[in-house]
Amino acid sequence: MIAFFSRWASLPAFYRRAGRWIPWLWAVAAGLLMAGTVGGLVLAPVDYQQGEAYRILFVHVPSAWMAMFVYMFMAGASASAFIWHVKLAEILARVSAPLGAAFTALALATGSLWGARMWNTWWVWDARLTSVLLLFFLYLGFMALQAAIEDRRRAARAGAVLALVGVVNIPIIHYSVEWWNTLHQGATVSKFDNPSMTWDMLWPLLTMALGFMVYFAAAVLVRARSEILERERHRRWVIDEVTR
Amino acid sequence: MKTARKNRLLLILTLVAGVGLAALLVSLAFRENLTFFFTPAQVAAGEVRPGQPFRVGGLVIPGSVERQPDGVTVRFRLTDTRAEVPVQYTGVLPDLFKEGQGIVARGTLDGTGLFVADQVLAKHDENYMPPEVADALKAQGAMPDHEMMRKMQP
Amino acid sequence: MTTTNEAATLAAIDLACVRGDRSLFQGLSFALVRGTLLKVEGPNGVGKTSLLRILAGLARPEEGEVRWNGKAIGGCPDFAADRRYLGHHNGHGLALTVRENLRVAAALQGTPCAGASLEQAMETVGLAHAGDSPVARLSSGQRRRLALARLILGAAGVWILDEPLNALDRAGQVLFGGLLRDHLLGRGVAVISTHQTLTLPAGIRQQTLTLAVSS
Amino acid sequence: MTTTNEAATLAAIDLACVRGDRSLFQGLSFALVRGTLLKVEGPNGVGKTSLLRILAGLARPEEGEVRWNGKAIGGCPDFAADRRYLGHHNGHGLALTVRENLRVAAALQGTPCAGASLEQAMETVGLAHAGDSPVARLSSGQRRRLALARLILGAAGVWILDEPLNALDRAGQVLFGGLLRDHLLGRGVAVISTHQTLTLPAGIRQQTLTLAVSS
Amino acid sequence: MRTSLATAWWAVLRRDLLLSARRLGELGNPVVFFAAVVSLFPLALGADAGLLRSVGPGIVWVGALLACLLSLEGLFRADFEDGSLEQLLLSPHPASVLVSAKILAHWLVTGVPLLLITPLLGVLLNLPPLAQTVLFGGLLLGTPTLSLLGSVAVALTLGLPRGGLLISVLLLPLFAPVLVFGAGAVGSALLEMPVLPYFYMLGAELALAVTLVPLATAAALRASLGS
Amino acid sequence: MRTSLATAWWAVLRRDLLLSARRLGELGNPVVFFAAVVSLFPLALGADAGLLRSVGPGIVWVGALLACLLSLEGLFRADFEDGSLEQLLLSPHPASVLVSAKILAHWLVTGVPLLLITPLLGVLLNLPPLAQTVLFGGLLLGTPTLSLLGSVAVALTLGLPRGGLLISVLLLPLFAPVLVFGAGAVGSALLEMPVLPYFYMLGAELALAVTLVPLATAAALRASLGS
Ligand code: HEM
Ligand SMILES: Nc1ncnc2c1ncn2[C@@H]1O[C@H](COP(=O)(O)OP(=O)(O)OP(=O)(O)O)[C@@H](O)[C@H]1O
Ligand SMILES: Nc1ncnc2c1ncn2[C@@H]1O[C@H](COP(=O)(O)OP(=O)(O)OP(=O)(O)O)[C@@H](O)[C@H]1O
Ligand SMILES: [Mg+2]
Ligand SMILES: [Mg+2]
Repeated sequence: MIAFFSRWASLPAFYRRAGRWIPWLWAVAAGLLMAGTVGGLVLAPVDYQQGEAYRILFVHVPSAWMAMFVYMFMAGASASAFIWHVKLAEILARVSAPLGAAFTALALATGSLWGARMWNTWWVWDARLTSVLLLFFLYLGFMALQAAIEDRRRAARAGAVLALVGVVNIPIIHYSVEWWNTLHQGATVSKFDNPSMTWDMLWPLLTMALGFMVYFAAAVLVRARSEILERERHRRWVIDEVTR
Repeated sequence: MKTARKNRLLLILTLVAGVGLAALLVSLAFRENLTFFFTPAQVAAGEVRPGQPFRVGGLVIPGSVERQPDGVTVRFRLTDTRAEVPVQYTGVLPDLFKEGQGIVARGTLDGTGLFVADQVLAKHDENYMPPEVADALKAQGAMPDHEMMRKMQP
Repeated sequence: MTTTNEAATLAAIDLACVRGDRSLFQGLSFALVRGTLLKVEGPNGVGKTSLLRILAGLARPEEGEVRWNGKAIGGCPDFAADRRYLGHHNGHGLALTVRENLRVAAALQGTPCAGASLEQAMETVGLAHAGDSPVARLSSGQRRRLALARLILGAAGVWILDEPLNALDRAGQVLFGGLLRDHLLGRGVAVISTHQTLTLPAGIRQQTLTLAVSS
Repeated sequence: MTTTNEAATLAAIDLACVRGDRSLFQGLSFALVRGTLLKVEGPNGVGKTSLLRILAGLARPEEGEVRWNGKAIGGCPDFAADRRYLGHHNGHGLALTVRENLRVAAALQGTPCAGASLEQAMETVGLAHAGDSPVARLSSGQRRRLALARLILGAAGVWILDEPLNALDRAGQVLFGGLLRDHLLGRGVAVISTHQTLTLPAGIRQQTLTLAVSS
Repeated sequence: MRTSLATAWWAVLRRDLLLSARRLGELGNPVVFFAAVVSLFPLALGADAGLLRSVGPGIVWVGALLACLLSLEGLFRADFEDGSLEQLLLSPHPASVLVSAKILAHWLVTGVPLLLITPLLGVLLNLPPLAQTVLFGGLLLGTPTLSLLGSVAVALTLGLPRGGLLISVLLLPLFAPVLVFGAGAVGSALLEMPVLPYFYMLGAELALAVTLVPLATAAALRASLGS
Repeated sequence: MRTSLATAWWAVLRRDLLLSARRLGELGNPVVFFAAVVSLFPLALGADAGLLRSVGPGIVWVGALLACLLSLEGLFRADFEDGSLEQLLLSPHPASVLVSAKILAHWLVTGVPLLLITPLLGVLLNLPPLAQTVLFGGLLLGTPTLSLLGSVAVALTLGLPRGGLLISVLLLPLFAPVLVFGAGAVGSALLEMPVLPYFYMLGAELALAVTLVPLATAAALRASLGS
């Protein structure tokens, strides 16, 4: 089991395997995103309350989910890098941070755009919105720390500590709408037993979300590959790989 | 070796104690009102004094909306189905503002029990469906409650 | 080779070290039995300091491990209590006096230390008169002597010293030679890097590890 | 004594130094003519570093003055251009590369420096391969070598060096001996404190100043 | 035969307090900075008494937070540079426990003096007695949390050039909740509304920080020194 | 034959800019800190839009001032610790001129980025266009003064443990006039009153600082290193 894992996580093997997967992932992501866009913008009916404006949901909700998911992914990778010294995990944590920050920025931007129409304000300091802003700052802090530390191993360990300390924020983001009386609405889709959304709207949303996820996977692999090349640039196998 | 094991046990105990205490305190905090948010019932029960800024949330009672002669001031009443609060607001209302809509208003009570708002935000419910479905559900009386209403019920 | 490790106090097994993008050494192994001095030699920048920090447990090797009495040193408090490390920095609080620094060092090292043994150590390194001076007022050589005093507080089995002779005057170098001899005769082991000559009496077991620049 | 000062490149006149509440030395005078090495010796804490900082113009003596070609050194830019000082710290920007550091040093010292002479200096101290490494990645000995390179950028008349051999390996010590010999043969003067032995060819004028602990 | 962990803990605490005492002049610094920041705002905002009263508690809290932030820089730096920190990590005792002694010392030397002058500032800002008590109580619960969280950030950025600013960037999201609940409590008190829930939240943060932070800080220190 | 002063000045400027460029990630720090301080206040003050608008310019100025203050710490510290500063003072060129290159580099690296994001914050705070221009102009004149004054304080406190706080204590009174006129100008613009007199004062301060500060800083550095 451990032997299998360490073989899987060996950088040269991972580099080659990822190289084979990436084109497929891009294709799947493009397909899903396209289907989701058509489904959301054209096929889905208007909403009884919000009219057409609700369609921003098809971007907002997936990016908000990804903002949280990527953080959990990063923290998980950090933890395994910290405990088992898996180099691949260090690399994955490092390269996923900017993607997470981008998703968070997208969620913030689409959210406040939507809020300007629906709530009559761009921004309120309610618990959901504030905690997402803090998540954004956490990403920025992680990235600043990575940029400031030259030694990669030290950067990885330091980043792991920071990422794990920040994990407390994630449940707060998720449950804030229940714990406090926020302006932000409560769960619609994530009440999995009984989503309060008609299927015509739900399927494009889920397709988009899946598309975002596959996009993330592809982007992480691309970035991880170049990070691996840079880290191992003096290793024999990299030189072979590049000159081949 | 023995000290190592003892240390680990101590560590785990401290962790459990710390996290447990934190959870306890948080749950105590949630029993009380942290966000200056009051329901019309609480306002009616006199939980806020005139002059204290706070937020009140509820549904706009159908038929209660009246424009004042100056053209920019509106008055309406908010309810959580148990009590009502009269609200006055001067300014631009949100697009979604209509009778039966959930809103959150911020402001203060004047001496007569009128809530003078300086901000009115719309708070729609978490249901997404086409208008036809909504009409059908309403006709059957099966429309899910507005989430704010559900949360406000004791 | 692995069969002898059990008997050794300190053993390095297949250590590899990478700094930045250079690999400094690989597959480095040795085993030291009680009473042995290991001199680490090699030109500037070859990796002596890096090796010593790994042996002390301050840095992690890229590969391989360090064993003490057969156990890996990572997270082993008994090893920590038995090891003294002296690096490029002396590790004194500058605003604290010589005596205060020694007292803290004793508590941290885990050596129960009566006042008398502190005074004894200060005496030995020639700082008896300076017990109440803040370290900030000492010269570089005097600070190094204070670091030596910490070394001899409470008996430790393993000394790991990075250029201990730096800044010491002639008398100080002789003094250090004496301390090292006593340590080794008392069946301790020591790993020392230095560019100066260490003169020790005959009969003491010495090994030399010469690091060479890897291509 | 004062009559010879005019001919001397570097002269100390009646220097006194007090640190904290201790007087380290008083009435210290000497005069160095071109081509002379002054070795400053004495036990740890006697005041060697303090003296060298005074000679370099970094600290002010309690009494007396330092003269260069007959002029007091205070605020004299010609002396500043003719003097090199190497203290306990090397004075490199850690995030800059070896080459960048040398270039800045040349500009600051006032030595017009073509690229060729920089490369030449790096070559001499054995850092030619490391020209583009940030100093943060060098070992302690390599950093000391870079400091030596600064010394030989552009000819200077006066070298003031505090324990220059610290951290240098054997080859580095030999290298330094050669540089010093060239400097002295080129009619420079040098004031050096060190606890190690400096071996120089015969025929070079050497003086030794042994500081002793004052009561 | 080894000395107990308690002895080592005390030795570290005593050492850090001694070091601060040796620089008695600096003990005053956080306090002076705090007072100065609080009095900068009237300068920047002009002298509108009503405005000042309503922003007063917020300013006091931001001032305390910044004073703490600035003083944090020194928490491990000197020890890092002179090699003392290396020796601390080499000790056979668990680093997290020893580190907690250093953090406690930091709080005693910076947090407590802030607490002591808060009543004075409260009077200057014209806060009613109840609000003053609440301000004090909030700071009492909040400043240790600031010292604790701060220590993680400082440990992470040890030895990096311009670590100072990086610390701030890392800390602002961590400090924000303390600020929200601390300033919220005073605001609530000014309106004569309940303050207990805020204190519960501050207490919860403190409890979490006390148990988790020393571990994180020790890990961060190891990472910073290991390279 | 000696190199000219101009060569040495350029070399110092280039060196400091290079050092900052090597840590590109850190270039953003003052900006992030600035933005974060500005957004801390809404947290502390609660969400009252009217209140925020009226304290906005003051907060921006205090934020800029604090960002500058924090970044100052690094101005000479690394150079002091690695001995580079010793070498600078040993140069045959006048130290005050060389020091001015270092201060200019500091402003280019911290002051200018602050200026660049100010328009964004102005929009967030809902300032009218005129007030935004005034805010920008004020910071353009004020931030170099902050860097200059800061350098004196940093030079004086060099090598003192916990210098960071001491710097703040020394600087807050020096910075106060800049703050008063800078924030005053925006306040005046908000009320559509003349702002020119404020700019004259800011300009006067800058002129004074540019001529006197390098001399004072060089003297302070000599004093700090001489002991
Ligand atoms: C800047 C403003 C906003 C931010 C930062 C924000 C943030 C978030 C986040 C983090 C989530 C994921 C929650 C979770 O899964 O636990 C989310 C979900 C959601 N948001 Fe927003 N949001 C904003 C504005 C809005 C607005 C204005 C609307 C609609 C009027 C909206 C509608 C939704 C919906 C429908 C969901 C999905 C709920 C679910 O089923 O989980 N958001 N938002
Ligand atoms: N900052 C200081 N404040 C007060 N006294 C000091 C200070 N620095 C050094 N001293 C005193 O000055 C004396 C001489 O110090 P100096 O560094 O000049 O000695 P040194 O001869 O260079 O010694 P070493 O061989 O150890 O380098 C010391 O004994 C010390 O007591
Ligand atoms: N922080 C660092 N980052 C990257 N590489 C480094 C770092 N520190 C040292 N190195 C590299 O590691 C090599 C070995 O350094 P180390 O300090 O172990 O050498 P050393 O044998 O102790 O040399 P010296 O005799 O000069 O003290 C150096 O050549 C240097 O290139
Ligand atoms: Mg070394
Ligand atoms: Mg000396």
